[in-house]
Amino acid sequence: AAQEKTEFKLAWSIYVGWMPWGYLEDSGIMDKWAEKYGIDVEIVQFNDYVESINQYTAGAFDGVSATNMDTLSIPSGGGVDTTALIIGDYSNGNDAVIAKGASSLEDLKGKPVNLVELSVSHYLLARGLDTVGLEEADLESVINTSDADMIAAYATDDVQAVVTWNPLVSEILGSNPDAVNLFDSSKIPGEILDLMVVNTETLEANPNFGKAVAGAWYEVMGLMAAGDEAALTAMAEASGTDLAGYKAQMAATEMFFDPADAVAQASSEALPGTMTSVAEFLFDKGILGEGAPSADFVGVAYPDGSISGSEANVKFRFDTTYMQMAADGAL
Amino acid sequence: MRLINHIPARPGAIILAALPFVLIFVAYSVASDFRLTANPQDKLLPAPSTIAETAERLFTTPDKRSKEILLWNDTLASLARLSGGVAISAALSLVLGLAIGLLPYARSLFSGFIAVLSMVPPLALLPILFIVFGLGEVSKVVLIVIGITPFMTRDLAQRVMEIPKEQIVKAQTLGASSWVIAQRVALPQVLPRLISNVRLSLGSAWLFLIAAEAVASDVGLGYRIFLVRRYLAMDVILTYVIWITLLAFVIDWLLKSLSRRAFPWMEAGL
Amino acid sequence: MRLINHIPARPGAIILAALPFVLIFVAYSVASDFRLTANPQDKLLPAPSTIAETAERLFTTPDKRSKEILLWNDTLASLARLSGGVAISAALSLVLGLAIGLLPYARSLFSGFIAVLSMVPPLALLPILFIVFGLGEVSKVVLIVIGITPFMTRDLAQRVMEIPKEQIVKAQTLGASSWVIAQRVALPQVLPRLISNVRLSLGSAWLFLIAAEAVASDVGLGYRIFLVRRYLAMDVILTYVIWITLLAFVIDWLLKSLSRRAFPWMEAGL
Amino acid sequence: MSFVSVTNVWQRYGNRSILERVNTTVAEGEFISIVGASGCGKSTFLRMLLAEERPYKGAISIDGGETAVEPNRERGVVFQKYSVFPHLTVRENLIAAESFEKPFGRLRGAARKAAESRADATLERIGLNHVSGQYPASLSGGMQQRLAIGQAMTAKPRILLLDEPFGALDPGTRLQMHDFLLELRDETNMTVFMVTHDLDEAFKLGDRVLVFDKPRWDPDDPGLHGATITYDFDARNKGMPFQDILDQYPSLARD
Amino acid sequence: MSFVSVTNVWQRYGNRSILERVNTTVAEGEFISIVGASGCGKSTFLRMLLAEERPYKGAISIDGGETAVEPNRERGVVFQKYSVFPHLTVRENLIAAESFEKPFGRLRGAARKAAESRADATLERIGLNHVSGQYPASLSGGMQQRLAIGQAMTAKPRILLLDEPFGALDPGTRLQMHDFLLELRDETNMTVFMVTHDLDEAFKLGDRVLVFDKPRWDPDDPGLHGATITYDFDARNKGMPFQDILDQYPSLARD
Ligand SMILES: Nc1ncnc2c1ncn2[C@@H]1O[C@H](COP(=O)(O)OP(=O)(O)OP(=O)(O)O)[C@@H](O)[C@H]1O
Ligand SMILES: Nc1ncnc2c1ncn2[C@@H]1O[C@H](COP(=O)(O)OP(=O)(O)OP(=O)(O)O)[C@@H](O)[C@H]1O
Ligand SMILES: [Mg+2]
Ligand SMILES: [Mg+2]
Repeated sequence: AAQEKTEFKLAWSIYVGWMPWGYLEDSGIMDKWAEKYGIDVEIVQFNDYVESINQYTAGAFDGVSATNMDTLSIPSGGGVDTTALIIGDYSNGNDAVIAKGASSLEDLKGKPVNLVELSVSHYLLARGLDTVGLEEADLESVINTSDADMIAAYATDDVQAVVTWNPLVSEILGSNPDAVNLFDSSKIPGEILDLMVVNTETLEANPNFGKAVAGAWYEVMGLMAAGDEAALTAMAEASGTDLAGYKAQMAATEMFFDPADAVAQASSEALPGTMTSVAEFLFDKGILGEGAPSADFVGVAYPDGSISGSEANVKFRFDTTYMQMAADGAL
Repeated sequence: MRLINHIPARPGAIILAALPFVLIFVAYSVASDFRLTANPQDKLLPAPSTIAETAERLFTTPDKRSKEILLWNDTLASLARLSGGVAISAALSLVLGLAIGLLPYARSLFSGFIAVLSMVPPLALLPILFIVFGLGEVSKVVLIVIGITPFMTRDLAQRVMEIPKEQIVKAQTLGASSWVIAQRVALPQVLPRLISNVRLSLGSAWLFLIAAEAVASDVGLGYRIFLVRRYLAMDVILTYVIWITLLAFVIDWLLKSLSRRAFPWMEAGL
Repeated sequence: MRLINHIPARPGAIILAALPFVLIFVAYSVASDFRLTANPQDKLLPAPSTIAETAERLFTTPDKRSKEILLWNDTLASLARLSGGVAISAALSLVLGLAIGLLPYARSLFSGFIAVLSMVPPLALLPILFIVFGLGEVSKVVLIVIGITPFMTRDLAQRVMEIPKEQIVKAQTLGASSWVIAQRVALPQVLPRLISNVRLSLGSAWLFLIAAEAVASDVGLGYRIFLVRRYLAMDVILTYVIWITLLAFVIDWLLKSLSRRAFPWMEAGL
Repeated sequence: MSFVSVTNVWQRYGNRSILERVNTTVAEGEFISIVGASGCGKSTFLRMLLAEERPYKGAISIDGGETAVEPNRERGVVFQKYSVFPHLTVRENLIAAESFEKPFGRLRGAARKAAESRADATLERIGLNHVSGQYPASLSGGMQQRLAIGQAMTAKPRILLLDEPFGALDPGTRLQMHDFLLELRDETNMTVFMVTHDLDEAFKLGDRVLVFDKPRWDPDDPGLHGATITYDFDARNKGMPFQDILDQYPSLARD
Repeated sequence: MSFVSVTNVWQRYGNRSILERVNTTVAEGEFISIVGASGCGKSTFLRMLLAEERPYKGAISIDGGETAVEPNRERGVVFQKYSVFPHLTVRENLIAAESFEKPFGRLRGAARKAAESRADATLERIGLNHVSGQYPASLSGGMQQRLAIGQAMTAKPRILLLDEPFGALDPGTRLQMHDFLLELRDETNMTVFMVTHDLDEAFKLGDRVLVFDKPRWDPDDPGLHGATITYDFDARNKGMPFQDILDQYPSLARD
């Protein structure tokens, strides 16, 4: 069991919806809130998203920014009991299937698709193919392609379709007239959630940690909702773009500026269904590990106390306590 | 007696040589055990027994979907790329090295250029490579070639220039043309060096291969490592790392033996 | 006259040396122009003038947020990591190389281990490194150290063993202890080799540095390239690549001069 | 009858004069020994005879021909070291003397067979037939030089140039090499130039002994003037006793 | 009076016998020349005197001491090559002979000053004072060997071992080195063992000449029997004319 402690470390990586984490650290807002609760929270930037989750899973961090899918597969699948402290947003068009000169998903049949394998892109593709009655096996192949090189890859003749996320999506759509958005995450709202997940034991032993982080986060959310230029510009630059570019990406992101919205999302009736289909996808790909006997081997707990998957192995919890406190102004 | 004059006896020497490996293994086992006690599902440092099981599975169990054993597919794909890249580099560096070493004109033309080229970080140029060579096998091979050829060329040119002037003059007095000198005097004398260059460059070649496979691929040792990193399957990663180390070792040993066999006029060397 | 006997005259030689650079530049300009004509927004091959402008901006305009010039910050951060890693590797490989080369016990203990270690692909072990050494500067430096030390150690040990037996015996007849032999006979003779080893290893060191910075960092040349790669800001990438090449070249040149200055008893070498 | 004629030859490197006003003529079949202080330009002179480098001024002609621009089969050479090819066996080294002038540097079929038997005959002659399959590195210094001379002679050059060919050998081997060389000369009547540091050797082997020295000397600028042939001894029938040279040129005594 | 005594010494590598039953005693101040066919074990014998390796059987004692287990300051040595330290200047090479026995291999302050002036005196003595600041690579072979001998003597060893010290020098320089060595001996009365291939040299310098040879020879297994001392000539006052050795041991003539 985790001990009470006063120093915490969060990891985050560059993505539209997570840029506030960098701003929190740089602007001193995090420190301010941490001080208020008598603790110290350090927020560390990763360039490599997977590495940040791996580091969290290995215990080097107390929390990490991650999607619901990756949380389920890596830390929860790896036995680290993890709680979604904050639901920041869901992808509402931020992830997309893009093809050259194709008009519908059916056209992908027999073609190679480049994407980051086993990522939310892969999940999005699977969900998309589902809608037109295709399976991954109907494609020529799925080629694992690093997100960092996706734009260059798209520019080559070998590549006919890619699945990726912002800012790459807007970059590709913007600079390639023949690029067509065949399917994006706005068609599966609420399925790709961008979270701040933390170690459940740590959180239980240190409620102040949850309070400080939630308080700081929603202060920045307030600034963003109010259109604070300075904050938004800082985030834009940190992600390597400018204000306009960042705002464009924000448009495809359903940010929960208001903690009440986030609470609502966590309590949504659709969430268990989403998590179950994500788990099935992961199991199908063998990501839940060789030890996983079935898709429901990891249990997910929801705010109302219901559980999907194995009740004996709950490793992923949606907890609205701290978001609710923010909504109530109790921080 | 001085330390330098203490020579371990036969059994002691073998135990000593094994010691670091044993220590690493014990350290790993302890660390793994420690983590697994805290969290039985910990993935970072799987127990040695888990790794052994995983390794056995990887080497013998075919993939559900493709009915092929992925590890062997990965190995074949990577070795093909590696050997392709290294072979092209070797050929290129041999031709360029001979030209630069023997012909003053070629020396003026290339030596500065290659010195600069050898300083360029090739990984940063990947996007351009992709556009020019596509995303397929070619760009992976080209990355290896770009990565290791400048170094090999510089070294070979250096070696050609180190061939005693006397031999070149002697060959001329025997009526040899530039071509005959290149091919009958210089070439055979730098071939052993080419092999040791290949041995020296293999480490970098693996690095570039893994980097290229991490960027865009659907088969290969580097691809698999980066893919399973997605779910921190360290048992798979460690199996692959050990396998790559073993492959590298065997290749190195083969090249060393080849060099010894093929060039009886050389001392053991390197 | 034979080709090998044709020697370019002075101005010709300079033109020849410049030729490949000019050709590359022209080829790039044409390709860039071609792509830009087809699509004025093309980012892959920005016009040379665009690169020049970008370079000027990067070198002179401070970042709005931090009021610092990012390029210089990146350079300082990367050079600090690089020199830290290389310095540690050099020191380590020197100590290990001397021990392995001089002491039979150390040789038995380490030489097999280091031979195996030099075959391990360090990039695949990154996750473990980050856990053990954290995400700060340490892990970046350690990656460089792990990446280049085995090679340098092997080579230095080899060189120590190549010191003529006669010298070691002679030193003993002058009453030298093992320590004096290491420090007064072997060390000064392998120092020049250490420098050439550092020169040889710098390429790999850059590679590891860039790889480490790409994973977790918020400043550094590799980090910046990685960051802007997502937007295919090739003007920035190319500026950084040229800058890295230049830095590498200058460092190499400095080391070469140092070696020549510091070891007057050596021939020019490598 | 002048077979080799050296006419007013100068050589300089940068602005250092090495040789100046070198004139001499040599008849076919003469054995010329060349002596002189270290660094005075003996090897430079040989390199010019070899056409490895061209004179700064002046002309060197063999049998009335032009000054050559690069080494060719007219000129055979043996250096102190590195005169044989380490990657070829003893026998292959001899065959190389015939095959290297071919377009691909190789002989095939009957030509190869013929060259091989000629090589074996030569090996017999120079006493290396028992090591014909070995590589030079496994031969003693004396055997290597014998092979080098055999190889040079196989190409049937018009002049043979030797630059301290026995400089690296111990005294016993050296004496044997003298006998070997004298025998070979008797058989072939080759025109030979040999640089040596050993005055004994120079007088024992040479028909003439040329002494190179600086006739002028500028103490402020040692590089201003070059060396030339300051003495040309007749060494046949023992010639002038060589001890006299040392009186005249104390610099020829080794340090 | 036996100063060095070698008692029933055997040496073998693997199962090849190199030396067997070697016995001899040497008085203080004697100069022993050692000759023998190539590969017969002369250097091996010297290495055992040096304690670089230990005899397989038997004992070697200096002044009644135990058989040594490793080289020490009692035994000075000069090899054919690599006997001086290339990274030290000529002067530093001499100072090294005093400083290397110190814990850190360096002398400081007054001790250093004193060693320096002793080194300068030695340099004067061995005629190298004009190159005291140069590195060995820039010296001629003869100067390097002179330095090596000077360095070995600076350590004041009880016996001096020379393994073909002049083997790489040309004949002129060799003669000068003989004079140099004879002078040094007259001054110091050092006990010297010198291996050489040059019989002239052996008889000229040595008080005694030891011949190593295989007394027994198994044609089926040449490695079965080792060599031993088969002759021990008195070479003082010219001794027995050395030509007679060649009649007895034709193998001593060089190939
Ligand atoms: N390629 C060159 N460039 C510049 N200087 C040279 C070159 N070759 C020789 N020299 C110089 O020319 C002079 C004559 O050299 P050379 O080798 O002919 O002398 P040498 O008489 O053969 O001496 P040694 O007896 O030592 O062989 C020397 O001072 C040498 O340093
Ligand atoms: N360390 C060793 N291990 C095995 N064999 C050795 C070793 N040292 C020498 N030998 C062999 O022992 C024999 C005697 O060698 P040694 O060097 O003593 O001969 P040498 O009389 O000095 O010959 P040379 O006149 O050529 O110097 C040789 O056949 C040699 O190959
Ligand atoms: Mg010369
Ligand atoms: Mg010997």
